[in-house]
Amino acid sequence: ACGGTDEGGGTEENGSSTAGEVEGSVIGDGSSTVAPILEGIVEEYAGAQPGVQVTVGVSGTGGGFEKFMQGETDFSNASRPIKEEEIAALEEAGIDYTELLLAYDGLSVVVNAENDFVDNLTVDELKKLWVEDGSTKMWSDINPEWPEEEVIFYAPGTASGTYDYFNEVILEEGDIESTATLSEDDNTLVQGIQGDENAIGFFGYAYYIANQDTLKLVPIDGVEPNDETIESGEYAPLSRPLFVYAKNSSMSENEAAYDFMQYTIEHAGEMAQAVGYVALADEEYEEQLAKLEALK
Amino acid sequence: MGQSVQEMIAQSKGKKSKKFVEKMIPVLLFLIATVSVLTTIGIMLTLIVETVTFFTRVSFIEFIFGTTWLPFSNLDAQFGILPLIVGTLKITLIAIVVAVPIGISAAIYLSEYATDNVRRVIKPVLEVLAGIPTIVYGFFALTFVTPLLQSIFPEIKIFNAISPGIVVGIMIIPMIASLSEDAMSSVPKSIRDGALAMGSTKFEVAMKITVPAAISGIIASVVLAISRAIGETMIVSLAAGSTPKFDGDFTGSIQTMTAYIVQVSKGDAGYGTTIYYSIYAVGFTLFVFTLVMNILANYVSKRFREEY
Amino acid sequence: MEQESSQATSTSSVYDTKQLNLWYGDNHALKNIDLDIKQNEVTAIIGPSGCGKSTYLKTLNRMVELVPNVKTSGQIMYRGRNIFDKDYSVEELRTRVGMVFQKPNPFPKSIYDNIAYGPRIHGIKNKKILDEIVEKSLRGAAIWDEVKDRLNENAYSISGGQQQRICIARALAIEPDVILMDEPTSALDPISTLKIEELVQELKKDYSIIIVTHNMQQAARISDKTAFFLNGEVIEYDNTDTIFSNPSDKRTEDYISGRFG
Amino acid sequence: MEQESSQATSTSSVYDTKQLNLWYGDNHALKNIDLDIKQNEVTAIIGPSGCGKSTYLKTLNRMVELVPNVKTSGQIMYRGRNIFDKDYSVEELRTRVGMVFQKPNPFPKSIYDNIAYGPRIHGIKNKKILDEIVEKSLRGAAIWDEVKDRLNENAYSISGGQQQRICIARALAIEPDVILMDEPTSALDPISTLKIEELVQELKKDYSIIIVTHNMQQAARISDKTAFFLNGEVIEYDNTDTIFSNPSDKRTEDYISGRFG
Amino acid sequence: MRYIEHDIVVKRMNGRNVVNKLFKSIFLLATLSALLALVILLYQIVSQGASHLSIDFLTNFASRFPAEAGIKAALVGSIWLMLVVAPTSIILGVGSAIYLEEYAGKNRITTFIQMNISNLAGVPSVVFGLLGLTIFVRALALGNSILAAGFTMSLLILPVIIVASQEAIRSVPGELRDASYGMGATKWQTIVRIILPAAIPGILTGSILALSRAIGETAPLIVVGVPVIIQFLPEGVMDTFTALPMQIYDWSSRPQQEFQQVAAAGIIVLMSVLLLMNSVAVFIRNKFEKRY
Ligand SMILES: Nc1ncnc2c1ncn2[C@@H]1O[C@H](COP(=O)(O)OP(=O)(O)OP(=O)(O)O)[C@@H](O)[C@H]1O
Ligand SMILES: Nc1ncnc2c1ncn2[C@@H]1O[C@H](COP(=O)(O)OP(=O)(O)OP(=O)(O)O)[C@@H](O)[C@H]1O
Ligand SMILES: [Mg+2]
Ligand SMILES: [Mg+2]
Ligand SMILES: O=P([O-])([O-])[O-]
Repeated sequence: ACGGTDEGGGTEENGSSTAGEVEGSVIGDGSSTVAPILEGIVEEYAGAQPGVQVTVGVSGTGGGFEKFMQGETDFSNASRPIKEEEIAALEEAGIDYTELLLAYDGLSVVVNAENDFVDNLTVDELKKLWVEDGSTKMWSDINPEWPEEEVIFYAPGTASGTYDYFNEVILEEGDIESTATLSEDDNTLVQGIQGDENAIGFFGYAYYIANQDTLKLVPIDGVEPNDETIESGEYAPLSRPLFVYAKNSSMSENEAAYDFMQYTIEHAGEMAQAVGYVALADEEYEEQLAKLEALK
Repeated sequence: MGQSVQEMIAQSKGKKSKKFVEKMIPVLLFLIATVSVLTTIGIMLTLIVETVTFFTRVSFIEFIFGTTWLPFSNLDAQFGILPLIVGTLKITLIAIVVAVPIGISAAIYLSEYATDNVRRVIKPVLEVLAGIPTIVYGFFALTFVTPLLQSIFPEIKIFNAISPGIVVGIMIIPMIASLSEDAMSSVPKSIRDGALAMGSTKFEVAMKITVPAAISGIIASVVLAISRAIGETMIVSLAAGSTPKFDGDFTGSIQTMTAYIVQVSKGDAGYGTTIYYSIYAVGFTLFVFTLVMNILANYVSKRFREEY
Repeated sequence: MEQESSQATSTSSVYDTKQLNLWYGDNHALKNIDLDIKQNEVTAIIGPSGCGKSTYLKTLNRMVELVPNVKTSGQIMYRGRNIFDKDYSVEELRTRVGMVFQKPNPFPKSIYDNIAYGPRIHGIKNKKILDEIVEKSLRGAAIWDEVKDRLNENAYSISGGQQQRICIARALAIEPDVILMDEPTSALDPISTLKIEELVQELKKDYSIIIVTHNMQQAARISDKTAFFLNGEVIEYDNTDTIFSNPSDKRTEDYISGRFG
Repeated sequence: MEQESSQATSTSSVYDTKQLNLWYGDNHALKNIDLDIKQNEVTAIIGPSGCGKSTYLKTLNRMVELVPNVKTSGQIMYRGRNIFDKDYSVEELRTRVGMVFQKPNPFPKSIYDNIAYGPRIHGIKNKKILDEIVEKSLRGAAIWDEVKDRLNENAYSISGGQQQRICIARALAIEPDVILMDEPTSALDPISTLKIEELVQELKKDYSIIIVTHNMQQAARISDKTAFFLNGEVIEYDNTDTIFSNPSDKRTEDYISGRFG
Repeated sequence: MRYIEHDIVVKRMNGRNVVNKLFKSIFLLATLSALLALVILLYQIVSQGASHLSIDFLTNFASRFPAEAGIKAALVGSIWLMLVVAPTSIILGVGSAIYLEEYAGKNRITTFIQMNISNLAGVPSVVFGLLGLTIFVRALALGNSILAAGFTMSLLILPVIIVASQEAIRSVPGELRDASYGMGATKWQTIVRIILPAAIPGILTGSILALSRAIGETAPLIVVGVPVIIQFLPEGVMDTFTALPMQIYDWSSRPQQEFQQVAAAGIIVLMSVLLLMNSVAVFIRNKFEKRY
């Protein structure tokens, strides 16, 4: 099942298999956005190293960090960079960690397929649309040529990393539009937008890819999210990095954890593409591997 | 048999260990019985400790009387629980409107009209409804009931209070039907016969004799069903949305207390943040709600118990 | 009504049972019963346990049909009409025929509501008329003085013997023609039993009474006619005096003298 | 054991009740009972419902103590020892005193296991001995032939009369000294009743039997002595013949002649 | 003077019988509507998930390819979970019930325990999740193990089992107890040899229904933090695991439409397990219904 980047990572794979059969267990938790990548990796890894038992929970980015601080996990997936408070708490708990970049996701802004007027939005327009200001928002408020219809908003739940990222880069100091329908389950957002002509919403690139026939993608500042624009960072500011945070002590003490982490970096690009995210450049993965190797 | 049985009994050993067992067993069983009490204490402690921390950051008054629940706000996080309570009550109200008439009607049908064989088939089948995992109901609400409602009433949003309310109602029908049926069938047959022998129709027996005599059981079953609806989690998490609102709108997204706890549990709340503590405060509120409902159920079944 | 009562006076018979058979599933509980029951008399039905006394009584007001899998054949003519006729409404039959059960079974309501129950379901709503009916029925059941000050109390708050008289009053409230009683005193103490027995004597002026009892002394004391049942058959049916002093069947004699049962 | 039986032969009395009083809460159910019960006799206890017959019987093996809030005073000497003594073990008393109840109450187990229950709980495990006990007890209860081929069937698969004899056999299995019977035939048909009555006559050779019955004919037929209870008191206690032909108390006479009850 | 006119009674009889028939139909309709909901629900699930159901689905681990995704880890995990929950909850539940029915006097402590149990039965499962997270996962450091989740679920269904067992014990006829005591049996002998065997059908039915609740509960597992991405089977109670409802929940939130069918297939498996358990309960109930 491993295709694509196999050649690129071929030597590395040999490198990891010098360790031969490894045994042990590895526990991770965290972002639901990152989870599909990890699922694929865990699936393949189970074939490569049957002696290692890997469990990955999906408690969300914050939930994952919470367990990470408690020392319950060897690594933590995140769909946003770690926060100040979390860094502080980890320090207090005496847990050293290393941030590893896995892939990129492009938050995709979409509208109903019937919508024939929105062909582009600027970051400012996005902000105007989404930040709560007490008014009832009409499409015509953004562009007088657009119909005078109320905009219907759909957004990921406030507790998700996805929301958090959008919050950080678009809303900044503001609050999200209060009439927005929020859901932890991105599929329901998809359904909502499909069913409502005046809807707008955003979610992970993967959800757009899976439903591209029934949704209309909105370019931001003229840039559409796709593999190139996301990877290159041209699709800004909604390209976001996906991380895994590895616990240093686990990497040095737990052979299985190190081996799995190495395998993860080696295969992250391939899996990311398979599930609808964007791989990093090969050099970037080399960089991550180097960071990891330093921990051994 | 050379010996008489009484002699054998007299010789048989183990009298002493018998006595010891008889003494120890009740102690052991008592300890086991305290597990349920310990559970309650555990729940209270768990909730109270974290809730107290919560109240060092958020004022009690704001929590109880605040009409805005905005925990994730960047500007001004607000923790007024009323919107979550209102959301919970909306779901409960709809569930009751669906479940009480159907549940009690089914109970009357089963206890007064159905033959033994019909009852023996229908009751367990109804109980299957009660055993279906709530997550299954959640998808049913979201992927079947909501679209169905939308095709009739287009103003209904994808997340709303009506669809999950109806489905929670469906889920608690068997609870009401089964418990009410138990209460009605425990009205002695002799009393029913007495009424029939005066020329009553079955309907008159049901309405004038059985239902009044079983009313305490019926009300108790409704109260229990209400507390089940209040505590229902997955259906509302999936189908009711996650917008805490303090208004009377049933057609749009809402959030209940339970859904909030799940949202945070699988979400982004860092340990030690106010949001983290807030789920315990909400959990505690929920606990108080169910406590009140139970005391109510207890009171009702005592107060309205008919003697016979 | 006229036609019926005229017929009743001419034959003075209320119930004429002809070749009645009854099966509970495969259990042949009543066999070829022939029994002609007269008006304004007390008819006692005696016999050992399981002989079909209660079954026969419950057939007279078709309560037996509430048991699943019951089959009957034969006729029971009530006032000249076969109660098994397709168009004979059971509810109507039961308003003519009151029933008192073995265990007192008042409704879990106030004493007043117990008595008013029958009139109410039959459409009487006028409070004054109901009051009158309640008083009249309670007087008829010789319990008015004992309960007149507590008509609003729950019927279960009084003693078993009183409860049984409430049940009789309840039956009287719909002014029946016949009253069926199934061991009405077997759950009561001796003094309450005496009271009920006196009451039965009193009631027979206005009503025809059929009473099942396992207490032979009771049958002897209060009834005019006695039917002796055994294994679902009527062994002997005659004037009570004759049955008890000079039975014509050996089995009757054995039963009465306590040789079995 | 020796001391007891020697005493027993000297007085030939098994139970000597002295000034026994018993209260259920505030309800004074037994009042100053004095009753001396003899060995190898059948003693019948009769009286109207609620007079305390069952209560007295259950006091003899202290089963009455299972009811909450029971208080007793006075003495019951069993084989010369007061059963209310602090160090008298109830379990021991009850292995000496068997009991048969009003409704047949076999355990929901096989016939064999029903009979073997008593020996087993008292520590007899040897399969061969158990087999012997089971056969002997079933023979003793005159039911061996009817059930010997179905010992492994559930005890509820046989008729009520047979069930009652199983219960008697179950009591016999621990070879008691006394057997208490509380209306053992009241739930049975006439033929089963006769069988049990015969059995009682048979058993009295080896056991002392105390039997409560509401059927006066039965008391007359099978007992040697009869005690008449009324409202918790012993009104009269004498030879059965005397009680039934020539009672000394008016109330006994009234009861026996069926004037109440 | 007569108050009741029999002619009028006869006239009104028709109307009363019509009302009776009408309401009988209404009550029947209500009953059927509840059953209809069940039928629609089952149809929905089966029509979505049946196509994905196969032996492979039962023997494969979860996969990122919908076609290869299987439910093995979750199914085995749920069975493990039940292996912890069943003995724990039944021992605690039946023990408590015996204490309350047979030993406890009628005093304040008993009333308190009883009140507490009925109250506990109404506490939402999420709250039990919070308890499990705080006590078992964290304080007792059991982590995301089968044991931690199993104990949480055991406490969740404990009240149901206690109440069902109490009822079963209470419905053992007093005569059986009397017969046993009458033979000189001690209390514990009577309980073990007579009362429990006679109460077993009731206890089992109650327990099975309670266990089927435990197997379908999702919320406490989410709160406790049961993981979903697992490619191995647990080998002991201290291992981590995943369970059927968690796996279903995870699949249903995937972007690819095909995973919705996988989720529906998972639901079919879960429902089959449930129906199996319920039928066993019904079978036991009907088989032993009238034994004495
Ligand atoms: N509901 C029923 N279903 C099946 N059989 C029944 C039913 N009721 C009574 N029987 C059977 O019909 C026969 C007659 O019963 P019935 O109750 O009429 O006797 P009875 O003379 O009233 O006895 P008792 O004096 O004990 O009240 C018995 O064999 C009994 O087992
Ligand atoms: N468990 C109990 N708790 C309280 N009172 C009781 C209990 N059992 C009996 N009594 C009361 O004690 C008195 C004697 O009852 P007992 O059962 O001994 O009468 P009995 O002579 O056996 O009557 P029956 O012939 O009806 O069996 C009655 O007043 C009864 O109400
Ligand atoms: Mg009868
Ligand atoms: Mg008695
Ligand atoms: O699960 P998240 O990636 O939205 O934190």
